[in-house]
Amino acid sequence: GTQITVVLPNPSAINNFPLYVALGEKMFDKEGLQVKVEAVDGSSQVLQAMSAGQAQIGQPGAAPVLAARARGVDVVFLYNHFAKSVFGVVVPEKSAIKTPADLKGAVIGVGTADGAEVGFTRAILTDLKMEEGKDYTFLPVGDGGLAAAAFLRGDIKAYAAAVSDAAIMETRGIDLREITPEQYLSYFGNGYAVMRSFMDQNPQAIEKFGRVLVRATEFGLNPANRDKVMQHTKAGNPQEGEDTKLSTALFEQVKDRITPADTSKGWGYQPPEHWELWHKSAVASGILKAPLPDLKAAYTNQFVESWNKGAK
Amino acid sequence: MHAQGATVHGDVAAEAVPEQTIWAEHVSWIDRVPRWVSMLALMIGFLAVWQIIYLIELISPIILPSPLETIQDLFVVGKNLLTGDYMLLALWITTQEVLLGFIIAVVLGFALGVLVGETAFGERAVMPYLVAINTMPKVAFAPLFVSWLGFGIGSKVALAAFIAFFPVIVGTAAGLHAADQNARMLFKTMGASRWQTLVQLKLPTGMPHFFSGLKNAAVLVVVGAVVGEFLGGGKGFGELIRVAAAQLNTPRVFSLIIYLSLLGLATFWIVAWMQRRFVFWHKESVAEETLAQ
Amino acid sequence: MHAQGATVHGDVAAEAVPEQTIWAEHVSWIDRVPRWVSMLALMIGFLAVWQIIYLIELISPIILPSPLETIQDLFVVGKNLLTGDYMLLALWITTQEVLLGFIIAVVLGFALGVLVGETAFGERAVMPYLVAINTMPKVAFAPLFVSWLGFGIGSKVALAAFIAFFPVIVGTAAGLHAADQNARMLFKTMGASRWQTLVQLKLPTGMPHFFSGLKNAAVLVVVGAVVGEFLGGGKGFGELIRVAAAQLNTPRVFSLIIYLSLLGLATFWIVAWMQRRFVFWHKESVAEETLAQ
Amino acid sequence: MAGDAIAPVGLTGRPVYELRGVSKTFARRNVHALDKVDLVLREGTFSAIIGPSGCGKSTLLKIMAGLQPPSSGSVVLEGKPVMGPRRDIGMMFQQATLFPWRTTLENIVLPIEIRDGKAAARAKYDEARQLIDLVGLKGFENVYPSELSGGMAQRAAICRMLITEPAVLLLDEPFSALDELSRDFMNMELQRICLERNATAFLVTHSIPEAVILSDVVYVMSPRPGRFVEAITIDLPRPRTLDTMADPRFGALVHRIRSLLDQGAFQ
Amino acid sequence: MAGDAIAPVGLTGRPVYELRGVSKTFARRNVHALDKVDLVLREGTFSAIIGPSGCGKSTLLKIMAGLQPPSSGSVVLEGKPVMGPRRDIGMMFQQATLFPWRTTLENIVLPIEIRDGKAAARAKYDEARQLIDLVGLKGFENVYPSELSGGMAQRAAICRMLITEPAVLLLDEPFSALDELSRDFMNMELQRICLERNATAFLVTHSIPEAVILSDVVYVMSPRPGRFVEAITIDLPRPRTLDTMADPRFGALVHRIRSLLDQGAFQ
Ligand SMILES: Nc1ncnc2c1ncn2[C@@H]1O[C@H](COP(=O)(O)OP(=O)(O)OP(=O)(O)O)[C@@H](O)[C@H]1O
Ligand SMILES: Nc1ncnc2c1ncn2[C@@H]1O[C@H](COP(=O)(O)OP(=O)(O)OP(=O)(O)O)[C@@H](O)[C@H]1O
Ligand SMILES: [Mg+2]
Ligand SMILES: [Mg+2]
Repeated sequence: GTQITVVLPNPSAINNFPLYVALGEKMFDKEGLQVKVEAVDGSSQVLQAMSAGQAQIGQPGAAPVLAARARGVDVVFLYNHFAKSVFGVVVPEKSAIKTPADLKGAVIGVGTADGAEVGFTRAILTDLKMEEGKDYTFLPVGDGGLAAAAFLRGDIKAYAAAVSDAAIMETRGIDLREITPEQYLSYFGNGYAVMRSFMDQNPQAIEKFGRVLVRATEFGLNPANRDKVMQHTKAGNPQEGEDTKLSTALFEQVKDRITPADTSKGWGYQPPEHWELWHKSAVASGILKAPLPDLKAAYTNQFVESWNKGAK
Repeated sequence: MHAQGATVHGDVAAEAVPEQTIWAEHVSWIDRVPRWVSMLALMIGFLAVWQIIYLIELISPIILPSPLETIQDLFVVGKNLLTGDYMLLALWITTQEVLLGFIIAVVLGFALGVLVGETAFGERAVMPYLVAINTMPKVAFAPLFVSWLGFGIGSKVALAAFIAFFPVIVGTAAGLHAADQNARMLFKTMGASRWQTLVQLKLPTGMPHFFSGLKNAAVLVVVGAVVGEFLGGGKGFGELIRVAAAQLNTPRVFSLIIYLSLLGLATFWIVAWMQRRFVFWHKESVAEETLAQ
Repeated sequence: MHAQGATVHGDVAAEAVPEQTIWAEHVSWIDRVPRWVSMLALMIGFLAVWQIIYLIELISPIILPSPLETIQDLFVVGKNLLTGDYMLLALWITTQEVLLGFIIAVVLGFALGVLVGETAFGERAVMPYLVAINTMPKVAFAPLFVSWLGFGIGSKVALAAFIAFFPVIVGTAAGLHAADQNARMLFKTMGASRWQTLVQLKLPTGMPHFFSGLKNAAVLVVVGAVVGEFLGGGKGFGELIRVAAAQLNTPRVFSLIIYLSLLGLATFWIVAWMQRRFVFWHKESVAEETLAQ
Repeated sequence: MAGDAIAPVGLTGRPVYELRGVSKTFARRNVHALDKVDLVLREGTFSAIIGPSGCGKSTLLKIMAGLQPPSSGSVVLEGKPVMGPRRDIGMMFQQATLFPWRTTLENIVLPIEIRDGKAAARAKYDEARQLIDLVGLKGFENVYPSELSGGMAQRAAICRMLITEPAVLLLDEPFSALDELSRDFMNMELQRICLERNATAFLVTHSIPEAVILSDVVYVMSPRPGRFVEAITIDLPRPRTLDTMADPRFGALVHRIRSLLDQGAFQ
Repeated sequence: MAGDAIAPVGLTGRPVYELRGVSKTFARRNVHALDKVDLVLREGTFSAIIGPSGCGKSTLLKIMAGLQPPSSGSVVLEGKPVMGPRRDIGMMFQQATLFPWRTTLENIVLPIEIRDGKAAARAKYDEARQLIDLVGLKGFENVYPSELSGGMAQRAAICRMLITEPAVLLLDEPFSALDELSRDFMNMELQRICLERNATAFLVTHSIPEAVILSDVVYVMSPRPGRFVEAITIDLPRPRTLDTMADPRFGALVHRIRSLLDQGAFQ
């Protein structure tokens, strides 16, 4: 069969449960694919690994894909894994802040100074006519323990975080409330991408891979298979699986975020207007020095139909 | 100075001597405490302070776990390791990375060290660049290694070796300069070739320096392997720490770090043991001995 | 050995002497090349190999930029620094972190070094723990520092000091053992107190060791500050690197790293200069001198 | 040859140092270094002790200087038992051990600085300069030791020993690291200084001619455990010069001590 | 006193070493170390060179050994010009410089190993053992140098020098790091070995008695730039013992050399 290495931006198995379900249920084997999963640190490293040929399929975010294209790397986004934004703006449960409008004058924690969450949050607040530096400021605090420390110290009033981070903090006793308005969920999260050369040479492999993902996603979303999902993800990342309370909470979050607001186009579909959003935000934040001339080349929905059909 | 002098044995003067003139050497009580007692006392004191910090809630438990939790988790991890579960596999992977990284760091560092220590070109032209490279944050090169060597242990081995090779260079080069003028002249009188002088004189003489470079490298290589796993994935101990840290599972993070530091101490001790074995003629200074226990 | 001997000045035997018996010392051509020439040659060779790798597209440009791009970016960054733009601010923040971290590492390392070098308790009970701590991946403690010290430069200073303090301990402790038996005895005969012996004998004698610890620390403290910024945010040079890396702006990453390594070299040189200034009586070995340029 | 018979005759004067039954055993390695040494040094005399390597000479000197306690026996200096380092003792070792971060002058006043502080040390600068003249180091007051030759360094060490005006000088092979020409010269200097200050001196040496040319009494010590085998009174007239070495009486004394030592080696 | 007049009389024999007009200037520091030295060593003789520190004695020896080229002049050994280290030269320095990772035996055969390889060295083990007996180190063949005393180490160094059966021995203050008793003893050993092997030897020393007791000729050297001031033939009968030092002729020779050196110091 075809050998495929998939590279993920983080080691969580629950975040990527369809992949681990597919592995655990031997769905790839049935399609004649031999899939190996690797985890690095962040989207830029995912893209670097792909362009070096170390991995055929990667799971970067939209903004880094645009940055890589601007650097001449012909990478194509194929499959929208986190169809909704993986980011959310969260505040402590007891905080007086109820909506983004209340963030006036607040310090907002972000992972890195110009991560995707920054563009995302800035977009929300710009729409509310707030200006960075005047009405609010960002403080890069990193993730995990560092973000928790920032909350505990009171250095930040809100945190623009990946939802999984928020879920982890909640299980560890920091009660948080999300204040992200629905419409901003269009800043979709990481999804599967390939180099164009691979796509041109191995359309069948991509077809099979996506088909399996769709099948595994539907399998995993079926409440009857919950225990199996937990078992497969635990095999993928035993330490994560050890803490059942945490993994359950995470799973609920992930299920929500991978389900598109509009399911009619099928799994993996990328609405062009969402890409436009990302594109604008990337230019605004300086990730792109200038708009890309061919945004359409950054993604393709050409396989979506056959994936969703084939999976049935 | 007249024709006077000294006498031996009892005479008038001797009678003035008081009976008790013996004084004993004073050994401080703290020096007489056995080593394990003071180490244990220190450990208990440390744990007590830690527990107090925890109890008065100076720091949130998701940042600093309680010592008790940490010790419990030490047992959990220990059990996992002993039953050959996934952590043992992770430890084995990291151990491989450490060993291979160490070997590469030693070979590469030794070769460059000989270049730097033996040739004017190496010393004057190459060394400045090596120093400059050493001041760079080497972690930034992790993606380069991943893209060259993939996700297997290769890329971690490379990063570990890259982080650890510099002390070996310095140790080797310093060792090659350690032979004194007399010994060099002696070899010259014997008509020794440059190669013979290197192999039979400079290298053995430089062994103690070389080994102190190795000891530094032994510690750095563990750090390098773990950082490589932080950044480049893989299935080792560093990855476990990363996952635990992302989950805010701080007791686990602490207990994993403690096991890792045991791995570091183990490599360090192995090198120290090799030194005692192979450089038997060199007595370590007190400070060095302490480092090597 | 009979009543024979030697004669001086011309006699029969002297006639057998060939005219030309002078032999000149051979200096290899490579040793006669001026230093800057060999350094430049090495640099050009290195850049050439790099450019070739780039041209034959061995490595994707989002991993390894071309040397040309990198040099261009060096100018861009340099201009930004010279015009006092945001990069200068970032450099200033990192420089502050480096300096403060260095000072703390020196003070703390010195205090612990004296404890370890002067007391049996320190040497036997404290040192093993310090060694164990040194083998830990210290980056894992970054959240602790942030939760104590916040996101300003405080937490980066702490991490930098934490990463850099160990060589200072080792240098100080080794230095305190450097005074020879004769000098100690001399101080004893003068009735010097322990404090006087420490201050007037052991510390000055140990200065060269202390300074070699400082030189190691000077390099580590830069690495520590940058890693602190990688992990804990802030507005320094490390953050610039992280941002550039996230944007796959590899030429920027490389040029920032090169400027950082200049910062590392600068702190190193400052320490080396201080050593030459204050430990004027100590001549460095050749290897050490090379390190200090 | 040993024991009661070894008191040299004809030496009188106020006793400065009195040792009775001084023995020393190093418990840690179970080395019996000294065995019941009795000794009286009288004011203004120069005594030397000679013996095979490792016989306990340095140990004896350290005990006399209060640097090590004896295992048994008593050491009395100027009527007071020696219980630790004392300022009326001046000591010198094989190595000059000047401190490279101090100038010659600062090195010389170091004992004063240690005992009485910086101000007292500064007050002694004039005296130190006189000593520097005395040993022929004029002009080198403010240079660092790295610029002094071995012999010059030892002269500075002599000044450092003398600056505290000690009642007694204990010298442990003070010049044996110098080459022989410089050494002969330094020995003559030492004699001159001792005569000038009427100092009581006790010298450890390996060199028989050195012991004979300097001393009023030479003690020969047995191999470990060290004890005095014989005390030989040297009645050559003073001041002695290097030419004294050509004196047949000198040769005879050297010969006698050498044969004692050769015997000792096989006892 | 210098120049042509210094040829000692009464010494004949095949010339082994011939130096003509050997000068040496160290360009780097502009030090003129040696000035036109002429010297002939004849087979089976023992010569010593004595002079103030820094006058160029070691430099002369290094030039003779082919370790340094002279700035001008020629050095010929056994009819062939010296253009580099040669196996017919044996050399010894102040430090024994035994290598601590080799046993005594292995240290002794090191020159053979360097020149002819490991097998040749092993073939010489028997010979090395005989040498070890000769210098009285029997029983210490297989110990490491850390267990040898200073004198024992120097004896091993002698063996190492002799193992290649050199035509000539160049000795640069070989025993000056030893204490005087051991040094006297080692000097007598050296005399015995040289007599036994009819070796040609050339000794640098700072000690006048040492030079006199060992040599057939003593060369006195002037301060830098070094040149021979006088050659003094020592006609004391051989074998000489330590008792020879009590001989008035010995005293007279020592005295004469000392006064030459004292003059030299003020020339
Ligand atoms: N601190 C110590 N602990 C154990 N043994 C010691 C100590 N100091 C000296 N010795 C031993 O005591 C013996 C006498 O030593 P000492 O230094 O007094 O000899 P010495 O006569 O001065 O010798 P040398 O002529 O070589 O200087 C030696 O065997 C030595 O090993
Ligand atoms: N490689 C060198 N470069 C420059 N100068 C040198 C070198 N070797 C020796 N000299 C100088 O040459 C002079 C003679 O040195 P040499 O070692 O021959 O003296 P020496 O007579 O052996 O002295 P000593 O009795 O102290 O051993 C000295 O002034 C020394 O500093
Ligand atoms: Mg002694
Ligand atoms: Mg010399």
